[in-house]
Amino acid sequence: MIPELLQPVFVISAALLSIGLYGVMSKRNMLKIIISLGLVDTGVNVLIVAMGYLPGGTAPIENGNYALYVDPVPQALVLTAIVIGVSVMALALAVAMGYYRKTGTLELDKEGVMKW
Amino acid sequence: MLMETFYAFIIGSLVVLALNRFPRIAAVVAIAVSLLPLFALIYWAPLVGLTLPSYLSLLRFETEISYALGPGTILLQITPLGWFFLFLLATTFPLVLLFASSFVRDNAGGFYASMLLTMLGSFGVLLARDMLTFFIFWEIMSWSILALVLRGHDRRAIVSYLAFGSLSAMLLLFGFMILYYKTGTFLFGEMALEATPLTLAGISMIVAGFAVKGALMPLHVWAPHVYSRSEEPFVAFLSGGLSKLGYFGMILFMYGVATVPFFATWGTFRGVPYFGYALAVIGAFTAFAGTVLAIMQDDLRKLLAYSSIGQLGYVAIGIGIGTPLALTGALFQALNHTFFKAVLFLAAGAVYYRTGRWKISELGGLGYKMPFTFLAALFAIFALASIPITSGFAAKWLLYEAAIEQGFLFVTPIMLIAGVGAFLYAYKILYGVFLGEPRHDVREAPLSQLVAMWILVLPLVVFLVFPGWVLDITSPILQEYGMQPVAHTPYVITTNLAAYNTIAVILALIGTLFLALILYKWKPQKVVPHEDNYLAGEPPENYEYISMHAASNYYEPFEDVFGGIFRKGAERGWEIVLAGAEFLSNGARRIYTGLTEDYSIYILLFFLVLVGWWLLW
Amino acid sequence: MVALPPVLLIALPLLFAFLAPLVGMVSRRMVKLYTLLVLILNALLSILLFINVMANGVVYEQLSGFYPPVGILLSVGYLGAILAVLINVLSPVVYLSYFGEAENSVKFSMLYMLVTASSTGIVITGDLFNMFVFFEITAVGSYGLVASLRTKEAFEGSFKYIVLGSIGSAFILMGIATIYGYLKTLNFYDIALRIDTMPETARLMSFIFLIVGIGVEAEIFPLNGWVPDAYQGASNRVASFLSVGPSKAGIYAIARLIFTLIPIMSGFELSLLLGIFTLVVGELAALRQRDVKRMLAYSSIGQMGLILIALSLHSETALVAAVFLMVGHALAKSILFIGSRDYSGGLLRNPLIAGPLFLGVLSIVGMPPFPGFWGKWYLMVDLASRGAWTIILLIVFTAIVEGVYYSRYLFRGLNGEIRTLTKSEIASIIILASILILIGLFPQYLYDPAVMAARSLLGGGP
Amino acid sequence: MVIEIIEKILLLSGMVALGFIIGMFFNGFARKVTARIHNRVGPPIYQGYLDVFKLFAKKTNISHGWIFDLAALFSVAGIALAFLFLPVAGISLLSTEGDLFLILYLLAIPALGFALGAGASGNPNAAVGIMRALMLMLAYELPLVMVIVAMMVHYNTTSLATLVQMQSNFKWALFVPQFFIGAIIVDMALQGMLMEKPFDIAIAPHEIASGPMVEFGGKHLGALMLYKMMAIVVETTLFVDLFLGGGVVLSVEQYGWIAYLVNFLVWFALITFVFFLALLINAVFPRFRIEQALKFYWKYDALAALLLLIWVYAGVSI
Repeated sequence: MIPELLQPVFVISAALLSIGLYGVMSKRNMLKIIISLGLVDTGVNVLIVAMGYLPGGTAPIENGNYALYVDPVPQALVLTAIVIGVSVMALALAVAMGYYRKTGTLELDKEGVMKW
Repeated sequence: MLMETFYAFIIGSLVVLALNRFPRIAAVVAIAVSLLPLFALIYWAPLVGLTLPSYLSLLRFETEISYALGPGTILLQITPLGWFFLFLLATTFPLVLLFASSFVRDNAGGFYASMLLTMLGSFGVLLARDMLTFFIFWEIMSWSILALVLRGHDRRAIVSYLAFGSLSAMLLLFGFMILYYKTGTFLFGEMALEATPLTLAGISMIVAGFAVKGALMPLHVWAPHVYSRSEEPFVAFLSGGLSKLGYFGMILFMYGVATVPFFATWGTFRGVPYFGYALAVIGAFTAFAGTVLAIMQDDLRKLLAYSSIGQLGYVAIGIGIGTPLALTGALFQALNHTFFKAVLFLAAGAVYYRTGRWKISELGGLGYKMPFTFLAALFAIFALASIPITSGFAAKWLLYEAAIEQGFLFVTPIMLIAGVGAFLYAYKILYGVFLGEPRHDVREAPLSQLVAMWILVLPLVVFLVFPGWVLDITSPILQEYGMQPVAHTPYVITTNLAAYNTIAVILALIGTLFLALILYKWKPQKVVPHEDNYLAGEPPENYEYISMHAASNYYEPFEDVFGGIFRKGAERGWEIVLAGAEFLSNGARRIYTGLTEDYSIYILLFFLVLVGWWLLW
Repeated sequence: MVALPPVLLIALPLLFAFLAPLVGMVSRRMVKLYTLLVLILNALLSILLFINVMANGVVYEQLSGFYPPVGILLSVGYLGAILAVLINVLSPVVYLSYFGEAENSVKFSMLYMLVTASSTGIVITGDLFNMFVFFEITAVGSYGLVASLRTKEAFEGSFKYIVLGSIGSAFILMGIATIYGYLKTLNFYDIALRIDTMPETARLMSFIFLIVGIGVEAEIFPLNGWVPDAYQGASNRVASFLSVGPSKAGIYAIARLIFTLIPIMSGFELSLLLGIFTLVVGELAALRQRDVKRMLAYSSIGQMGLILIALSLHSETALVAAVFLMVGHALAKSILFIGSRDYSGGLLRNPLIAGPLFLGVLSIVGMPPFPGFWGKWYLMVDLASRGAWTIILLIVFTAIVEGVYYSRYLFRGLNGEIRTLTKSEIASIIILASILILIGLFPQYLYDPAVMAARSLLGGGP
Repeated sequence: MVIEIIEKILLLSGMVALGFIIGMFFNGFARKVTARIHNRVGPPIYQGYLDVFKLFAKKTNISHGWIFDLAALFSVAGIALAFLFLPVAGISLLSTEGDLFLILYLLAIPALGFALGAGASGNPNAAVGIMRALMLMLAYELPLVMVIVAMMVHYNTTSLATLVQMQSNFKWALFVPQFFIGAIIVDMALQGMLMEKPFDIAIAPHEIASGPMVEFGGKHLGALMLYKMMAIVVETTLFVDLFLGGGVVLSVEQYGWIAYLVNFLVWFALITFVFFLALLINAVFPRFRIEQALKFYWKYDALAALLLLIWVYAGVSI
């Protein structure tokens, strides 16, 4: 069902995901975390685009020759996902800015009140 | 009119809430509504074999009703047992409200509304025909008590009440669910319990749940805090009326739903099932420990609270023994306790109303200042101490007889010695508050308070002469559970072992009193002030009342001997349980470290565990 | 009666949300009134929709001219209708509490309408990817709402929420990708019809992806790290709204996942297990908590666990219980959260505040006749009829723990210096408490829809 | 019918008068015996009568109000009431109308009445004395009720009249081995009931000026003395009824009025003997402090009573 051709893509996707998750799990700097989240998003998006890919397929434009075309839905999905990802990232950066203004640092405070 | 009564209570509570700024009007509304159960009581009187003149039953009440409340159905039906306890609650309730009309000052609307809801809940509990109805009304009653407890603003009272309230509710719920699982029905009448360990566990949980409300040790911890930090009219109703509902539930579930043969499956001890015997032992321990603790209190309300705990222990003994004699004794004791403890709490309230003090060591000499309060309290104290010229003795006597009849060698002495201990704290109240040196220049309590107290004394007087009348209304209950009623006439109670004739005692006492009076009136006398004798009429300079009124640390030698053993024993135990829960809680809190890295590790780990669990393994 | 299209429920507030800055240009003070009116309009629409659904069954609506499964489908089921009413009716009431504030933030009102619309979207959609989009809008809106207080705590809480929310959405996307990769469809019905044709491994993988992703939003135990921090950092009305809208939408998504989308037995078992863990951890963590908002957040976690247990029992009684628990929790928690501003002292000395807060506590701890009671009762009845004593024991234990910490909560509200809430906040909690009382006195109006919802869910419907 | 009632009233009044007369005799008897043990001459044996008559003949009587007066009334009336409910020499006037529990509680009426008046006097010494008396009561009641309960279960009755009847023909409880021990235990309790040494801290004359009675004088004191004297009769009779068959040696059916006379004399001899024993102990012992008394009764006496209970428990099956 899934073409073998795509296997490298999966590897790339998995690698991006792992790097992103590793970043989230190991960093305490807000910007680094945001960048890691971006990597996670990208990894997932790559995966989805790959889902719809057909070797040799064309764009599904109605020109009478669409026997073999790439599934458009994942692309639509990814477009949406990218938009959402961008907005989340923008918001995250805004929050980070706000945090920085209040505390003068971008490090999440380990000794802060927000625990337990 | 039955459903309308419930509506009246709900609407009435909303109305009194709205009348918050007009406490007098609110009191009138509340009292008017509170009379409805009394009418119901009168209308249902034929159920227990009482024939009352028909002009007394102004309103007609259905004996059975079902009302669809969405998901469930409210099933109500009056039973002799329900009638008996309704008698206790419905008669006390208007009177405590009457007392409250002059006692409760701030935010009175809230007080009356909560009180009405309490009575609404109790009314439903007493009429409930199935477990759902029972539980709904039980919990309504519980949380409206909580609303009244909140008015006391006391941390220990609130925390212990809600904690033990939840414990009680959950024990009940768990037990109900077990019974439902085993029988497939919620209706009391249709439950045929098999004797399996699971059902026994269910019944035990239910009984334990009721024991919380009945303040049996070691589940009593909430009671002293709540009793000593709430308003007196409410406490009088709580101790006098509401605490009986726990015992109502016990009787209902131990003898109505389960039966003696059911418990006897697991063996008997001297003709009493082990389960009942254990309850009797707990009751005896409660009676004793409650009494000892009451002796050591200086706060009047705490003393009365522990006294309540102790006196209710006797009810548990009676229910545990479970013979006709014992059950009759338990019901009788419940009845007596309702009236004398209500009077005592109200008297304490009246004393506080006039003096503003609760500590026994700060009061004194009020007997001459507030004679009517004193006399009401004196009579109640006589009943509390079970002096044979009061109805209090008949109840205790029935319980003693029942215990001896079963040959209880170890429980009976504890009951008896707890009875003796009651003299000690009874005298402490009398002396510390009403006798001794007059220390407060106060007037007699307001009329509404006196009327409330004296009407509550009335049943004690009536049943002092005619204890048989109480036995008349308890007999239908016993018959319902297939037991033989205790043989009696209006003033003679006869058991297998002995008889007790109230008329003989009373006439003989009148006779001897007459003799003593003749002897006494032989010579005239003159009344002199207190100081005249032992201070030779010349009080020294810097005359300090506190040094003369020997009421502080009154039983100090006693506390030296017992204080270490009894004080706070149960509370410590529960604090350890709480500490254990808080230890667990700390563990759970540590999960939320506040670090995104940890949180995301949790997510990934969870994901990996799921994948590993399902796909690889 | 005119059957209005359900899409209005989503479209109207979205449209009006983006018109809000225009109103703001005229008068910033008008924005609040404007928002409230929009929300009330939406509430009326949702009630109309609810009546329609109850009378005529599931309402479908296809969007954007394509036929399903390609086109996006809205399908308002019974449970969806109940939750839509819940969210849309409570949202203006909670918003009312914002009126007393001096600030007139257009952004806040916009985000608020946005979250209302998108939470509603989650519960009425019939398309997986559409659900994902709404999830993301809800999440983005919530991040903004949490941060709206602009304190250090608010930013911190919001940031944690963003991090975990993003990871969660990545997991949802992966789940969607997996399903789409095999079935080439995103429509709920289509997926449900053909889910058996998926290979076992892929099916399980997609289930895991989705439950991890949705679980973040639905506050399920190991995934809910953001919950206490975000609730603690957020302002009282935001916390209140979060417990009405997004969390209920999240739990609805879980219900759809385990009932309709991938109804496998081990899914129910897993969610039962998760529910138990969530319940126990949440309630225990609340016991020693001193910060009131955080304590309420932990309590919310516990309640979510209870709802999850009820959902995963797969029986009509338990599902009815779940509906009651959801409604009860939304109402009671929103009251308590609004009352949690400056909770430290004296708040309960004002009868008008004490009454609603007290009722809220009663409903949470499951006292009759409030909805929380019916929820717990039916849950217990269902568990008892299976003889699941261990779970009952745990529920009983946590209920007692609840009693302890709520009693401390009540006490803390009584003593200390006198504080009070603004008039609008008081109005808001009084309205919420009245709804609570009304449901308590007339539970049949919730019970009948709940039964229909339960039957529909059990039959594989929405 | 009327004649019967009058007869009954006369009998009862006679019984009360008899109790008072014997009580007053005991007062003198006690002082005489103690004096002889102390190697003194002592007052005449009729000193009790003289004291009471003198007190009642006083012209000036001081009272502190109506609560204060209640004390004298209730203590005299209460103790007489208790006496009426005891079988005396096998004669059961009212004792079939009640039982042992009733008697135990009836004994509390005079005590509480007395305490009421003493408390009303406002004198701290009285308050302290009452406190000690009540605690002493709590102390000795425990072993006492344990033994009584054991007897009730053993004989399967709670009625004292029945108990006396079951002991007729010299089947005294004293001769049953376990109740021989019981008798010793109760005798110790009796020492406390009578407030003789070593348990007389409540009325300690030198420390608290006779404690509860400190404020009383004239007819009030006379009434209280009557109460104390009668109490001796009541308490020793209780002991005799419990363990010594109530002094019944001849059956009334068989011997008629001679039986009454003989029984009565035997009863009198027995209570005198029991009281004499108490006096012997009284004369040679110093006094316990109140917490010592409490510890004595609850540790040693009650422990012995517990063993007795276990013994009876092993022997009785129902």
